[in-house]
Amino acid sequence: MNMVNIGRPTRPENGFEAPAAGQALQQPEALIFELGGWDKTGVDLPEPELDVGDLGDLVRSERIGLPGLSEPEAVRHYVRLSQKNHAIDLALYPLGSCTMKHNPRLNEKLARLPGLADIHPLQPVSTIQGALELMDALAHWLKVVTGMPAVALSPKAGAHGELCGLLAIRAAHEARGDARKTVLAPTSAHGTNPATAAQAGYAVRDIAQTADGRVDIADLAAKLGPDVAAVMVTNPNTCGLFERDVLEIARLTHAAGAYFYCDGANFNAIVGRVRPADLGVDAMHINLHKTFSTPHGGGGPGAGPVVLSEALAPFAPAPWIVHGEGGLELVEHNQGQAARALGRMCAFHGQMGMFVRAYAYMLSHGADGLRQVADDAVLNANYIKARLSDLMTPAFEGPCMHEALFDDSWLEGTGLSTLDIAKALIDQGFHPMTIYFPLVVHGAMLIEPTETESKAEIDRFIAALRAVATAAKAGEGERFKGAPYNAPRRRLDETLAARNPRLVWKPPA
Amino acid sequence: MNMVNIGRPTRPENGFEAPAAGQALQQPEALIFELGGWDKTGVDLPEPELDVGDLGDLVRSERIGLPGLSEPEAVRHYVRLSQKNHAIDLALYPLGSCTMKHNPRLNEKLARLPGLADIHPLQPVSTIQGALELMDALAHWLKVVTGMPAVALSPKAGAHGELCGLLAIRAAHEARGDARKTVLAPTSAHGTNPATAAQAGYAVRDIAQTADGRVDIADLAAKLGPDVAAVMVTNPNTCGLFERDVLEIARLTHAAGAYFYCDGANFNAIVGRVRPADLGVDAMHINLHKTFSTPHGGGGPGAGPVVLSEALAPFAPAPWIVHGEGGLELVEHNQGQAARALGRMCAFHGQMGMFVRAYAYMLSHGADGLRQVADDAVLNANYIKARLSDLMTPAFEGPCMHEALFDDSWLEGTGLSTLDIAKALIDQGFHPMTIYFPLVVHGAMLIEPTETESKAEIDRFIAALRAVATAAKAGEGERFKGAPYNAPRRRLDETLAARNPRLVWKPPA
Amino acid sequence: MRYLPLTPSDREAMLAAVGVAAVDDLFVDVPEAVRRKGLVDLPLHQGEIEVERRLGQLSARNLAAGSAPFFCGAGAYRHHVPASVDHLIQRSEFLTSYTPYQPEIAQGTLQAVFEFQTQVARLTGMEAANASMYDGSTATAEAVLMAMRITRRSKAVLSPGLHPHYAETIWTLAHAAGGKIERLPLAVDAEAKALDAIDGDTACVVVQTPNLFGTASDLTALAEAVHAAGALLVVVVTEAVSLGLLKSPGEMGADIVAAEGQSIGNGLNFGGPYVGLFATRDKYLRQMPGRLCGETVDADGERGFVLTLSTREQHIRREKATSNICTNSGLCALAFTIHMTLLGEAGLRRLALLNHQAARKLKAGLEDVAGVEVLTPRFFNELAVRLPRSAGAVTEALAARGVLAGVPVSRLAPGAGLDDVLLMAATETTTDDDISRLCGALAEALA
Amino acid sequence: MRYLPLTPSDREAMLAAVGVAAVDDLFVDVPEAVRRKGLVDLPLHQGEIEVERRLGQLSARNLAAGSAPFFCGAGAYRHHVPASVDHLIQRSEFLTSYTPYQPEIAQGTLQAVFEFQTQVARLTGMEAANASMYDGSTATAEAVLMAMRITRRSKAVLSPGLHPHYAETIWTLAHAAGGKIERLPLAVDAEAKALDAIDGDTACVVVQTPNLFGTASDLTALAEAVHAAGALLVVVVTEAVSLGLLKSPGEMGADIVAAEGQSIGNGLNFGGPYVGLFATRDKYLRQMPGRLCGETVDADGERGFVLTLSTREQHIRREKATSNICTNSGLCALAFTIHMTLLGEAGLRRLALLNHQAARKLKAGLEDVAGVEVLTPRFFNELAVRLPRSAGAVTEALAARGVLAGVPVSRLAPGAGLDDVLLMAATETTTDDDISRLCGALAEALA
Ligand SMILES: Cc1ncc(COP(=O)(O)O)c(C=O)c1O
Ligand SMILES: Cc1ncc(COP(=O)(O)O)c(C=O)c1O
Repeated sequence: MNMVNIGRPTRPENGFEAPAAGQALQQPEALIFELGGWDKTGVDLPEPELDVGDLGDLVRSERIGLPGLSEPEAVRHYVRLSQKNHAIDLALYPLGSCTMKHNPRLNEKLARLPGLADIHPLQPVSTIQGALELMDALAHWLKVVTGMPAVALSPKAGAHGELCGLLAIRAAHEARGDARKTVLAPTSAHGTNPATAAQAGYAVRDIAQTADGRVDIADLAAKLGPDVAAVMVTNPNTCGLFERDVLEIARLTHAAGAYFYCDGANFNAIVGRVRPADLGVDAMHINLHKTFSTPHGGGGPGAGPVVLSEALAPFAPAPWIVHGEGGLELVEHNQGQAARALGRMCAFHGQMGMFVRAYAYMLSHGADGLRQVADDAVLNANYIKARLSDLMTPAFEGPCMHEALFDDSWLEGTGLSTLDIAKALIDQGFHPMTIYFPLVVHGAMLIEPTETESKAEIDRFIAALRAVATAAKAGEGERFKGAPYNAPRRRLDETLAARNPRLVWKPPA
Repeated sequence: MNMVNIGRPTRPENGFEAPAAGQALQQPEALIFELGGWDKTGVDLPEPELDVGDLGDLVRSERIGLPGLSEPEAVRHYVRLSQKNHAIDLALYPLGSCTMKHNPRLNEKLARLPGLADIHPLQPVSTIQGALELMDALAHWLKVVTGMPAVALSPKAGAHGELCGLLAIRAAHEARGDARKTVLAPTSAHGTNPATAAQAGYAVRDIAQTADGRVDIADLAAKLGPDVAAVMVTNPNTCGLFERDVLEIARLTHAAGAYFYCDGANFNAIVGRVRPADLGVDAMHINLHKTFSTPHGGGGPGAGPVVLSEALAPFAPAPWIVHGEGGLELVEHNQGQAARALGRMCAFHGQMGMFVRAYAYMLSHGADGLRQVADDAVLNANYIKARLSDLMTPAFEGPCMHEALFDDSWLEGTGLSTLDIAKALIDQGFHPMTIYFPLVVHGAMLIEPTETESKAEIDRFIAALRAVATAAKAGEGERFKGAPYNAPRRRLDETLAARNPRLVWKPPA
Repeated sequence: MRYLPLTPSDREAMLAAVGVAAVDDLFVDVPEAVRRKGLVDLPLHQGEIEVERRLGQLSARNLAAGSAPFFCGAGAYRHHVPASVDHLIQRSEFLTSYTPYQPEIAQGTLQAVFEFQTQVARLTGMEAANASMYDGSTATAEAVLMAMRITRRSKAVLSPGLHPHYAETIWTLAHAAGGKIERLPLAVDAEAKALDAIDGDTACVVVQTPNLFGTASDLTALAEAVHAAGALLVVVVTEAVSLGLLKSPGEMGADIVAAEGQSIGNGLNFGGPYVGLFATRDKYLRQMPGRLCGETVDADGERGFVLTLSTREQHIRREKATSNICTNSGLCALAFTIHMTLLGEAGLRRLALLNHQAARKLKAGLEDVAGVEVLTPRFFNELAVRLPRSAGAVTEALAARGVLAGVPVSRLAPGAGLDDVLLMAATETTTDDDISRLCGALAEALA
Repeated sequence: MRYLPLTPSDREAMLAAVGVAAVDDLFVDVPEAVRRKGLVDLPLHQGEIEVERRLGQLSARNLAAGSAPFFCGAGAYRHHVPASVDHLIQRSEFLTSYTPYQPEIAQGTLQAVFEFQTQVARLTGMEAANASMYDGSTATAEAVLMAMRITRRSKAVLSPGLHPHYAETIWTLAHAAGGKIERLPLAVDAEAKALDAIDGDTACVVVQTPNLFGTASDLTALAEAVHAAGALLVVVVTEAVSLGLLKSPGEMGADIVAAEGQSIGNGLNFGGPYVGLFATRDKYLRQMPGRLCGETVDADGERGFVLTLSTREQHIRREKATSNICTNSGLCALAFTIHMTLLGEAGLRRLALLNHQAARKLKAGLEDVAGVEVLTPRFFNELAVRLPRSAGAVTEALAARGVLAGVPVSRLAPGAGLDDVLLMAATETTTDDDISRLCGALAEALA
């Protein structure tokens, strides 16, 4: 056998797979279903004393087919898997629109305090006064930083918050007998915007974009009318730009009897500097898992509280907190207008675990820190933009907000695509930027560093991207097409996966 | 630049170092002193209100030279470093004599309970009754599994326990006016044995070893005499063998007026099956960080309680626990014989953090589990021995205990050494076995799997080692000499390090 | 400020590289009128010591479930989660990674999701499962929307045992899009009533087992009747541990299963974050909401995993997507998967048995308390009991005695005329002593 | 049994491969008479739930420092440790690795140790530091042995402010090997007294600053006198945070510094595990005890780190080793390094100032309590006070009032005639409220 097995693992006698070059610490790892533990368990539980005769034939008779592992095996399995991931804790993670910032471990610790983690959502209210106070305090912070008078905490993520906001808008219109059927949103909008509008029962119409990446006011004005329920605009928008005409957008929207829904996913860029209320916003969700740093966890959970204007506040979903005589109270059933209107977004009261983390994050930053967050996030993005603009083509002129957007025109003639650049960046040790979003920019590369990156790390990232860009222009095409070479897996065949979906493990035939 | 930079990183424009092949997730990482944070801090503390005028010129005037990092940078720095380590949680870690077994996370959690972690060693005894009860309970378990009547908990590691035991022996001899000057120990003994004996003021004499890897009883008998204070024997011994004649060793030792010190580092092999008291042992340390699974932590901390026979019990060091009228009491000052004799091994009461973990481990296993530990540890070692004996040369015949020992005679003619085998094993994704220990076996390779390995992982290890051995015999010499190729570093120059010691970072000249 | 790495001199150098004099110059696109000069009206930044003190005080003002005899359930259950689960999900590589958009450097997350999907499919007796929903209630609402898409019908019938929060969530999500929701009055053991409400426009019947009152039912006959009417059966499970003991929804004929996975791997957390399980038959795959992880190969032919069938999803299909969900419950799903891997089939089965046993002991205890009537005929780990007076008042009285006795139905459905009914759950964490303290306190309170 | 992966069929297959019928056959070398057939007399295995319950009960029977006004010190200090420290040291790769014997796959540990050594050397003002000792007391004892080796003299003079546990530990380690220990009677501020005890056989003077009574001293003159006598000065520091404010031992002329590093990165833990810091001058390198990490290069010329100078150590030199230490305090040292990296010089300095300030506030508060006399002339964060009655009794009385007031000297040195002296420390975690609650309770207890 070949001891220096660059590339593909070799298969020596008895089937042992040697790790590939550079991967002495990267252990290969099978699926739990292949590890053979059909009768094992890693949990010691006492022998039950009673039988289940009382349940008769409600009892399962067949095997479920769930493998078990002893604790050492299970721990090793998931530790090995973990090492096949990139993470913020490993390096800059410049996914535009995702705000991959540092996740303070203090917040993890606090979210596990027994009095916050080990409480039931339906315990008597007298036994959860601290929890309600925390939610009330978080609501206060969110209202003050946005300038808005009300907030619904229960939505479970950004998209869920969007839905909450649009349903409140629908309820408000319905309450005055003014049923409307359309939502306007720019083409650059995040996919959740049109998807949410549809889920809320609206037709979606696109708003055109100007050459400088903003909402085309004339087009907006033209499309506004008595059937338009809401205008959904992301601000700063998904091109990483502040909507210069935001006040005019609000004015036109309101003049047409519609509401202004702002997608607040990019709030990180302006927190402490601009209050959405001052922009005329009626509803805006806040991704606590972006701006307020609750961890992304490989896909979730997040939390998407929605701040609401006076006009929409009466239509907030249950539950909400009121200050009563004997302490804080939880209103769990809608009364008045909202009762007929919105209802509830989900069981219980929202993502408490995220509230704790976000509140700790806010207290840690304070008014001064939050403003500095915006400043540094914006500065970092502009610095990256400035340092790359000679090699790559910025999609728009002028300063950006918290993310720098490039198109792929600089790749013309290289035969390479945005995807190739992304995969080559993996070989340099970085997670790629967001690619092909927003849709309005060809071959978009959206780079969001966030404020928690040091200049040194940003410089390292710039150097890596410059190296990749230089190589691309030098025509080293083959190397891009094969990338990544250095990751736990080579380029994965996504077409095959979709063509012949294998979503669960099946025993080999 | 070369995008597929197998081997050495390249240095493209602006000095960015690309990761080597297979290492897209392995970030290069400089020292904190090179990260430039001379004025940064990652800890927010309030502005002090008072000055330090009262301290006059006791106050430091010069800079200390300690760099600081913001929290995101510090977290990333140490996470990146961590990924350059092998660990039990990544794969089998067969370091003989080290008992690298699974470290349950439950024990980590329990050791952090505020009532166990956040208590001061000198709080009023009324406020630490739970802590004393835990120590008392741990002592009970240790006494029952060893059959010994007393235990000193305070020693901080195995070697410290050895010292405690030998000092108790010295005190016992001195108490009867019988000052003795020599300790006997086999050549195969762990280095701490002779080092401890010397530190306890004894001369050390070697005991010869038989051809089958045990203490040579005849040699022992010949060397025993009125000057011998103690015989130090490891059992199971460092060749991984049970000392068949242990009862005779004890008898001869006692007959000569000496004490039998047993190095209990290998207790894992016999726990629940053999009680050291039944072997005639007078003192034995127990490495809680081996047999009882407290984590090794990259070098420590450990804990080395010493069980003592009736004869030695009166000479135990302070502190100890007694059951008083109003609860448990802590005797912190030696009274009686011990006062003049041993004194105290260290400040405070020993490694409480390790006591909690070891106690939780013992409760989790129970009498039945502890015996199964020994069974499985021994079975795993014998299985490895059986599966490798056709390719490699076992140092001794017959069943082994918890570790399998090979010599390097099977490498004859290959031009390769034990070290080369070890480094090649790194390339296969495993941590090497203990090498060149015990000294009595040429080119020793000591493999201890422990009981917390699955058969599948052991088979994977066997396959890797067989692959290496096969390649060695096939004369693929060059590949060994260069190994490891796949680790975070190639083979490191230890001679250079010792010749020109650089133990602290110095700014580049 | 500990989370902000830039130093004043970094900022200066960077501003110079950008070519502006001050950060303010980067905000020129913000209309002058809305640029805030000063700080917002909130306290300044604080250190860990202060933040920890504040949160510690808030925590201390709640009664933790673990420090009292505890019998609350109703959709959120207190189980023991092995310490290694929480340790593993806190690993940087899991905790601080994003949705696996770049699969080559996200195989850790993806393989775990693939394991999760397989576990969920097997547990529910279905063919396919997605990568998670927010929670059980939103998963159920999405199941209703999916049934409406599949059948092109617009009505959902909610059976009498469905958790009121779930019913309200379904209504909220479905009515705006034109769905009609028929909600049957709450009843302890009347799942079959749903049949009466089925009509030609019925997309699905939503039925929960064990239901709100703890009643476990065999739904096989119901499923057949629902199918005969051209509708789908959506089975809801709020206590995932029950699946270790009871017949699976798939075996009973479910078309879609929506479940709350919190019981496995996740703590109470005052109601969130939890993890919605969503499973269905292969034929409905392309109507599923949420992320799906699929197996594929890489350029070297090695097996690997990717997110797939994303043409269903909002980022590709936009207003035509099957759902607007983007962020899901990834880390909670990971906790579920790790805990389930530790349990294995043998452990899960035993866990379920212990839960059932605890509830039987609870029932036996309660039957000795004068005035208490157990209503639930067949149960897994939860019971409904009728008290001689308001369940809400009794619960508060017991809380004052340090016992968390359960969830009054009035808390969930104030107008349902069930003010004297209390829902009580027991799990493997319930001790005999807990039960006798409960019963003692209850006897006192009712005396 | 959750930690044991082998299944019965695994065991069978393995026994077959080994060629024996039963595990018992592998224990044939154990004399028949001592082979135990049955189980030892201890309870059977327990699950996490039971173990957690038991340890939780034990924990609840202690009064945690964080839940009371707390003023204990005397060699162990309660500081705030940032949450990220504990998170990082629990990473599998740090927690579950061994001493870095194979450096190519232990660069994480080794680089951290190299950072630790540099931090310790700089903090103490010395040229070199080792990879850690068990704790401050054993480090001090090893320093004495080292001084004896270097000077080939056999006597150590222990100054009047040295912590009694340290003095006893020195005696224990040194006397067996023939060392003579001269221990001067405890005194608040009399370090210079040590000079009177120096003779031609004196290897070293051991002096602590701040000393047991909290007194901080400039040792420059003492160092000169000690050196003039041909002896070495061993400086002991039990409160590492003080090094952020006070002149370093190196600057004052220390030859060896032995310190307790617990204050940085490590909790109280009832006395252990802690971390001994050990630093000295380059010229004494080869007499140092313990592991040393050194810089080198790999086969490709890349910088890397290895354990070095191991010819000093037990595994190479055996009975001629400089010490018998093997396992040290690796993980505690890592915690120290991470905390120190987070603090940086700016943070450490501020932390030290806040500690000093807290002690000044404590002093001011105590001076208002009738009958209390502050004895310490110059202090960092700890004070000795004389009470009008037994300090032990007062401490117990205050504990009953929920205040942990400090450490009575009688607890450490019962026969020293200082039964009325109490040692009291304040740190950055001490609030003004803590101090007023202490002073209130003290006034009451003394009234
Ligand atoms: C601009 C924008 N809007 C909305 C969302 C949806 O938020 P969530 O994923 O929390 O549902 C995202 C998230 O990626 C986003 O970037
Ligand atoms: C046989 C033997 N004895 C003694 C020791 C010393 O124990 P410690 O490292 O805990 O001081 C060891 C540790 O490696 C050992 O293997």
